Amino acid sequence: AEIEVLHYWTSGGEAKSVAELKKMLEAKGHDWKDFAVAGGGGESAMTVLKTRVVSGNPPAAAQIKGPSIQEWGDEGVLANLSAVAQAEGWDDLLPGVVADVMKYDGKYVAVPVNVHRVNWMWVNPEVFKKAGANVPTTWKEFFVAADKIKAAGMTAVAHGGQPWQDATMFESVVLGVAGAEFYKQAFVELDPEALNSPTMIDALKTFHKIKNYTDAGSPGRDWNLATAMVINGEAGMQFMGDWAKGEFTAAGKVPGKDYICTAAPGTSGDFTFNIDSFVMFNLEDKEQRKGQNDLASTILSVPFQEVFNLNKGSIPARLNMSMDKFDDCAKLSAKDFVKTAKANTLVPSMAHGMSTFSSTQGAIYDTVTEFYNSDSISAEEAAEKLVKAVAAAKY
Amino acid sequence: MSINRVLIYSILSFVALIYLMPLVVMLITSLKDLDEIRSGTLLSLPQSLNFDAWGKAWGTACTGVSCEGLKGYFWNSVLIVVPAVAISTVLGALNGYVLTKWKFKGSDLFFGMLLIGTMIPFQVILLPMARTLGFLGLSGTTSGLIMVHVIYGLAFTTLFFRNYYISIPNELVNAARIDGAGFWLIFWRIIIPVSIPIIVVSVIWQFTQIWNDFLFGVVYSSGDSQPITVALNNLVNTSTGIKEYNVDMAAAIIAALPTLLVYVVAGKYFVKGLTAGAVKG
Amino acid sequence: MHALKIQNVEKTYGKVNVLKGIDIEIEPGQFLILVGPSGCGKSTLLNMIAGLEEVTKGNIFIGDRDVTHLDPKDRDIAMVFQSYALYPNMTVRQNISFGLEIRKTEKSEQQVIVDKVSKLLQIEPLLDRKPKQLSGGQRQRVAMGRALARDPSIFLFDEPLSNLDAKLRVEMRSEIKELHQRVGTTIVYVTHDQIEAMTLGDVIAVMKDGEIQQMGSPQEIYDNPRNQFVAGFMGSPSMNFIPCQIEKVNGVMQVGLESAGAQHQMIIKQTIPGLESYAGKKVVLGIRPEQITQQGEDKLDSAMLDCAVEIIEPTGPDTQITARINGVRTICRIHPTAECRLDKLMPLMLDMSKVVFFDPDTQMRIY
Amino acid sequence: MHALKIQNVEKTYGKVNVLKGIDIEIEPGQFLILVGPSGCGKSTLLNMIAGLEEVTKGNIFIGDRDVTHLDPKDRDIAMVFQSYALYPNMTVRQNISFGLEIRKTEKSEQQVIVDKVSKLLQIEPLLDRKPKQLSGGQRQRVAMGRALARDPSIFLFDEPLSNLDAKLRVEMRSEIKELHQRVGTTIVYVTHDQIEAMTLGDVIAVMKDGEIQQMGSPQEIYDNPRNQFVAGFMGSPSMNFIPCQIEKVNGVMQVGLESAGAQHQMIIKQTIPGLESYAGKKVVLGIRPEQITQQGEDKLDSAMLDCAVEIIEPTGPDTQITARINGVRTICRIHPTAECRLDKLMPLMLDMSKVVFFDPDTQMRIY
Amino acid sequence: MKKKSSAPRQSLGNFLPKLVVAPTFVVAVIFIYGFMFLNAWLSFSSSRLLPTYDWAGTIQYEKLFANDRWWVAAENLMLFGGLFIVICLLLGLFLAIFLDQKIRAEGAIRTIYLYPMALSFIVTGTAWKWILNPELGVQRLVREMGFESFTFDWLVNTEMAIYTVVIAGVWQSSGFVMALCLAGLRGIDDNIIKAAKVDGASMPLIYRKIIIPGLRPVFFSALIVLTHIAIKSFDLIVALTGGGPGFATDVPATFMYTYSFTRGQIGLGSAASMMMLMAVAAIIVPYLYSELREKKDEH
Ligand SMILES: Nc1ncnc2c1ncn2[C@@H]1O[C@H](COP(=O)(O)OP(=O)(O)OP(=O)(O)O)[C@@H](O)[C@H]1O
Ligand SMILES: Nc1ncnc2c1ncn2[C@@H]1O[C@H](COP(=O)(O)OP(=O)(O)OP(=O)(O)O)[C@@H](O)[C@H]1O
Ligand SMILES: [Mg+2]
Ligand SMILES: [Mg+2]
Repeated sequence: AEIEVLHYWTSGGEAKSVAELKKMLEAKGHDWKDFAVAGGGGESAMTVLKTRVVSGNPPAAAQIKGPSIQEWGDEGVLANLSAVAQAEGWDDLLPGVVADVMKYDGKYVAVPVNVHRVNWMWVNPEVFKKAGANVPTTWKEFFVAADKIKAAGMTAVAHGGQPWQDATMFESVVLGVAGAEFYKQAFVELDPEALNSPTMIDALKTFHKIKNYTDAGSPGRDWNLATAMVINGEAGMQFMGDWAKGEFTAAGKVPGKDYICTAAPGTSGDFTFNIDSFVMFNLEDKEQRKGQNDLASTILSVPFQEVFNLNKGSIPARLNMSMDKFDDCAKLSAKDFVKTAKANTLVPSMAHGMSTFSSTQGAIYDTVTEFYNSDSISAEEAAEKLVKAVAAAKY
Repeated sequence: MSINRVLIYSILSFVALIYLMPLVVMLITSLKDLDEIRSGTLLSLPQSLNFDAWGKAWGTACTGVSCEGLKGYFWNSVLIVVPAVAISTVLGALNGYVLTKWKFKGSDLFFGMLLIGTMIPFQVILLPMARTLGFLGLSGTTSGLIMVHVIYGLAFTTLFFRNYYISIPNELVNAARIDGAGFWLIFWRIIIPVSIPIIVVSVIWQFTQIWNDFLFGVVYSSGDSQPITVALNNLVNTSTGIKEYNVDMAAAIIAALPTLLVYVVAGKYFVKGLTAGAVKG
Repeated sequence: MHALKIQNVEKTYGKVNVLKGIDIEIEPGQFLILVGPSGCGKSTLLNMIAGLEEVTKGNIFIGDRDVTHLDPKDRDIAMVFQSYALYPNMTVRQNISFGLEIRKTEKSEQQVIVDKVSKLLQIEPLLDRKPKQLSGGQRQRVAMGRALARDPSIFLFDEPLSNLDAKLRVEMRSEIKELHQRVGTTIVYVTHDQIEAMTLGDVIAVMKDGEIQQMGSPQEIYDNPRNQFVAGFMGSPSMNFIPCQIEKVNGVMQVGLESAGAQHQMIIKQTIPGLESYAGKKVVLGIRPEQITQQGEDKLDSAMLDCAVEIIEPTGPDTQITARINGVRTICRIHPTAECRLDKLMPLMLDMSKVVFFDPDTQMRIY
Repeated sequence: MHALKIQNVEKTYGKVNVLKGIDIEIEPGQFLILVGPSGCGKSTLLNMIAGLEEVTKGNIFIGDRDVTHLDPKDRDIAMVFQSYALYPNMTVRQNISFGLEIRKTEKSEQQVIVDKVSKLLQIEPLLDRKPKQLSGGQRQRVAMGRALARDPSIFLFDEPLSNLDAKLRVEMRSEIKELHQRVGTTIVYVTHDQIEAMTLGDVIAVMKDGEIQQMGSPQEIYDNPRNQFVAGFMGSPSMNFIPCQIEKVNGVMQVGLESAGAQHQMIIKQTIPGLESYAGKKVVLGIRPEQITQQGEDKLDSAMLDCAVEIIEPTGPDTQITARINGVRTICRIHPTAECRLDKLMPLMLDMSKVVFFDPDTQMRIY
Repeated sequence: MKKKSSAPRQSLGNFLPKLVVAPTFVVAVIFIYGFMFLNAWLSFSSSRLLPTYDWAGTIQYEKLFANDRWWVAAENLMLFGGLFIVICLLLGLFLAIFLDQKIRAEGAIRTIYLYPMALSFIVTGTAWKWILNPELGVQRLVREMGFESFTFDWLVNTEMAIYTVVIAGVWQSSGFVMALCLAGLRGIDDNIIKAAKVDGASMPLIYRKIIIPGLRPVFFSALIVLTHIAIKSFDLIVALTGGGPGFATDVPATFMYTYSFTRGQIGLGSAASMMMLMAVAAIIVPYLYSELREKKDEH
């Protein structure tokens, strides 16, 4: 049957990985109808998806992640994958946190593709050496190192001033400054007291301080250009998820030697995850339904998980896979993933829509990025705004 | 030449240079390789002409699971633009004809109503239109997309033609009626042959609007029938991996070529057509 | 038998009553002129005959057919417009044959007709040109050709000459006249040029404010205008209107005229019974410029007046001078060789046999 | 002293020689008419006087100043355009005072001038309207007002009346004439209407193809045209040109005319020395319509001819008939009461004392 | 002046013309006004991810008015719209005037001014971002030419970023205004200029007092089109600044798009678009009314 898949992986390694998936699905006797919509981290794709659903003609599968899956579930348009899940024993294959995200009303409606770790810091050791600085493990150390790099005439932090990048950096700061427990209170439970606590104000201040260590060209810059600054030795470090690794690899850099991947200051015991997943929509056609099941099981199959994640820089979503082919960063990530899951310091990424609905996420974005870009808003005011914005986004 | 004329020429040329800058930047970049782009400045010329990026953008760049560049999408766009422009222009001409030569009670009101329609933000109509298309069974089809373009182009084409036809004397129509011609015959034999300038204006306008459209294209088309702007967007937007700016720029220029060509070739008629009627507002 | 009969036709636009009950009847082959000031409804009436405007009330007959509600194409008429309205994208030939083509005349016959018409109008060398490449007069001819080709039962002309310059206008006027004499079709012709009206028409209908003021032969209208409006409208320069006083002295009607400071009592030899009752009252005396001339052979019923010449305008064949009689400017037409000087007194002769009188209140002619 | 002197002025556009050595000189207060067919260079010459076109060769003097290369604003002229060229965004008042404002005339004085001018032209009630809200005649008046306000040393008029309808044209013509008589400024006036030329001008320059054909007073040009072009161009209807043969019989010059199948030899009593050499040759006889009239009092030098009447056009004051003499159509002006019938013979009288002759090859007048 | 003859009347029972415009009429009623109505309804509903047609009162409007970002967006539209329209008109006018001086390469120059119209910001966005970026574009270029202290960092400056949007917008649309003005200039009666010359006016004065006032209808046409572009500008902002830095360059169009489609707050987005529509109506309807009325008076 014809399986239409809406996704926003359109170019470079991602596109090749999706092509891999297509091949595997076609091997099972289905036609892959590609429906790619890139841009804005999936914003365009979501717009398209909505219109397709409204028009009564949803795609078979679409790339949706995090709590949004619950929102779509509320609309009653998702297909139930329990049958495959049971047959293949997904509950055993997937870590509990991941499985929870994939379920609506206790039933599987989505299938995970990968796990990204967001709280990475990418370091150019050459720059640190030149500046005589050490790779920081706490925020205190961070500012010492950053000052040195700045003094040496280089940019300490390569940053792209787009709201999602601001938020990515911000969540790493919060995690590093206040720890996983506070992070969950603030960004998962959206506890107003946490959001407007001295701890949060402290985090906000730290966050805003980083701005002094970025260059003038940062606003609006794409993240990969920021990564390039680290690669070229123009900048010392960057806070970005593990997809940045692809840039280093493409530039022929070797981890541990040309660059270092390390957790953001103060977060080495924590793990902010960002999981890409596919959701299946309710379809009438039996053949298509079978196709959806086949797609789901293909996505979770070992070969695909391996190929895809090797390409994308992330780690497989399923447990107990051999990590032999992966690089050191990925191995570290995989190890931490299991470790933090046990320690209960595995937290969903707020910046990547894993912890809240998109409206709340947007509200937090607005406040964070406004605060970051403005010099006239105090951290206290920002914290208050945060509470207000989150409250307003709820209804 | 007097000082005044030198001044005028210099101002005109200076502004022209500024206007050209984005295009020049794109062109130069598309001819460099990635290293040169990283190391040089915006306007530094490429060391050697390198058309690889163009080839890749046209034939092998990935825009999803298929890596066949823009070429397929180019034709998709043509298939959308040609009928949409044709239909909206013909309907606009007919409306203009009726609104000026066969006025009826309320025709002015109708025109005003239509004009206000040009101001509706397209984001507003995305969802209801999607539902309508689904209801009509046109969801995700090229015909559906063409329909959307026709509907939201009509107000402008009608405006163009109406303002132009107002300047055609009614007596011409009366003469033809006395000669025995009816509504359609007058339209085809008398009105259309004198409408060339405004047809050019309407076609240029609609062509660029529809060819450049992204929002409708991305929302109402699907899979293989997506227009070139969507493909271009897919090509240049990587969430992970290297951004090949030279390929991006080449792709952008390729996507823009038809509209550029239309302006270069028909620009003269554009101004003429505007002079002939569209200005009278 | 009538060729065209307009029966109590009215037209209203919204609330404005543009035509107020028009009645006209003309015979086959007649040349009817509709004349009147701008906005009096001439074009509206013509358009209604053509079927281009709906009739609000009344009926229109062409021949025996009631065409009141027919489409223009079913009325068997042809029309020539003020702006010619040539089809700009067609050649002259196509312009002429368009109406035939639509009526599905055979190609060969079209050819014959176009040849005939273009020969008649001497536009054969122009057949393959576009209207843009023609001069005003040529366009006018093509517009007529287009009408002629159709051989309709009535021709309608809406100010066909008003876009031409003076010289060409005179020429084309003769051509139309001649054409009518040759082809003999019924014609309804709108103009607001009185010379055209006079020279072309068999019958003239003078209109004002949507009403017909007078209908009759050109000479009748010129010589015997029914009211002051008609009298003033027809003729160029216009009839002079001189307010004056009527007296009955010894059973003889007299009119008082003042000129160059001198008072004159002129005897009215014409018998105008209606004038009796105006004795001692004010009336308006109407006299045409050509009826006031230089001194010459004494006519039976003429009166002499010394006038001060205020303006002299030689036009070539004649000279127009302006004098003041009873305080109003009066234009007189004298022979170009007659001696006259600005601001000098000049003896002028009024042809009292042609003089007409109007009631100053109703502006109606006094018979 | 001259008011305007044009000395051997030429104008070429690219390679086309539009004006070929024009020489004109007029005195202060004179009314010069430039007349000629379309495209003969009238507007070009006027624009050169105004400084709106550059002079290719020659000089132009206004008063004593050589203005050949001056800007329009420094020439002390005012101009009225065919299209009136009123400033559409300004009120009538602003239109009139614009030129004053630019010349930094004081506000109070501007006010005075505008009042004076608008009173003169009777446009006081219109002062606050925009040009769009005016009728043709009113626009024309405003255009004149704009020129008058400036009180220049020369007025230039480029076909100011050609956009008006016949009736209005006659009225405005008198007004301009009168205005000139009142204000007395020098005027150069372009037209291609011969009646305007005749009635308005003190001096007429008839132009053709960029050359002046004849210059003189209206009557001079009308009565003594120097060549066939001038003769044909001035006068409406045009002079009749009849090709004929000159014979010298017994020392008396005779001209042969054929009418209604009969051959006549008319004796030429005028003394035209040049004509002698044409004996036995073809010439063109020129006679104006008003010089062929119905039978009447016998004049000294008149000849009788029986003619077949082909067209009859009553114009009101006169009737024009067309007859055929020597095979060409000849227009005659007869009295409206004279008896004439279509296709009947009618005796007509030619005023041989006014007849002129032209050489058929050079088209020059034979004196 | 001659009156135009009236439009031809249809004879009884001739419905053809109405039939011909009927499809457009139906389309306008359904796809413009129908959808506007639906949108109005949504703005009073509690719609989030997908539309739900319930009744929630004015809560969406209350939320909208309490939203800082909305006011930034509205203010930006005023600022951007105002500047964009004024600059486009002025620049377009001046370019047209200069081009109208019998310029030799007029065709080529005109095409250069006009070509940005042909390109969407999807195509030129990246190039623009580079040009305006202080590290890559103009600033660096000028600095490399030796002006070390030259600063042009509007793109990254919260206060100034909206002006870069104006620059790019003007770049795209001023050519169109130029074309309109040029057409208007060509349509002005030569004799009026001559008359003014004879009246003693200098060329600059003639432009100021006669020609430019005479272009009024052109300005109105341009104003309609520019307003339309300003209000709908979406690509421009997304491509250039993405609404940033922060949301400093957000405008109502991007605002409503973000809330309706990215953030799953369709109700709020609809309320925003209603506000936009009302603003448009406030500008356009009086204009249309006066335009159509004036036409009638003229005939
Ligand atoms: N469509 C219309 N709506 C309202 N009034 C109209 C319309 N058409 C004409 N009129 C009015 O009807 C009257 C007669 O107009 P019409 O065109 O018949 O005049 P006319 O005698 O032909 O004048 P002209 O000599 O200027 O052509 C005028 O007052 C005109 O304003
Ligand atoms: N700018 C120009 N370039 C070339 N030829 C021109 C130009 N302006 C006028 N001419 C030519 O010069 C000749 C004289 O033109 P002009 O306008 O002076 O004629 P005119 O006597 O005023 O005619 P009309 O009575 O039609 O106004 C015409 O043949 C015209 O084609
Ligand atoms: Mg009329
Ligand atoms: Mg001229």
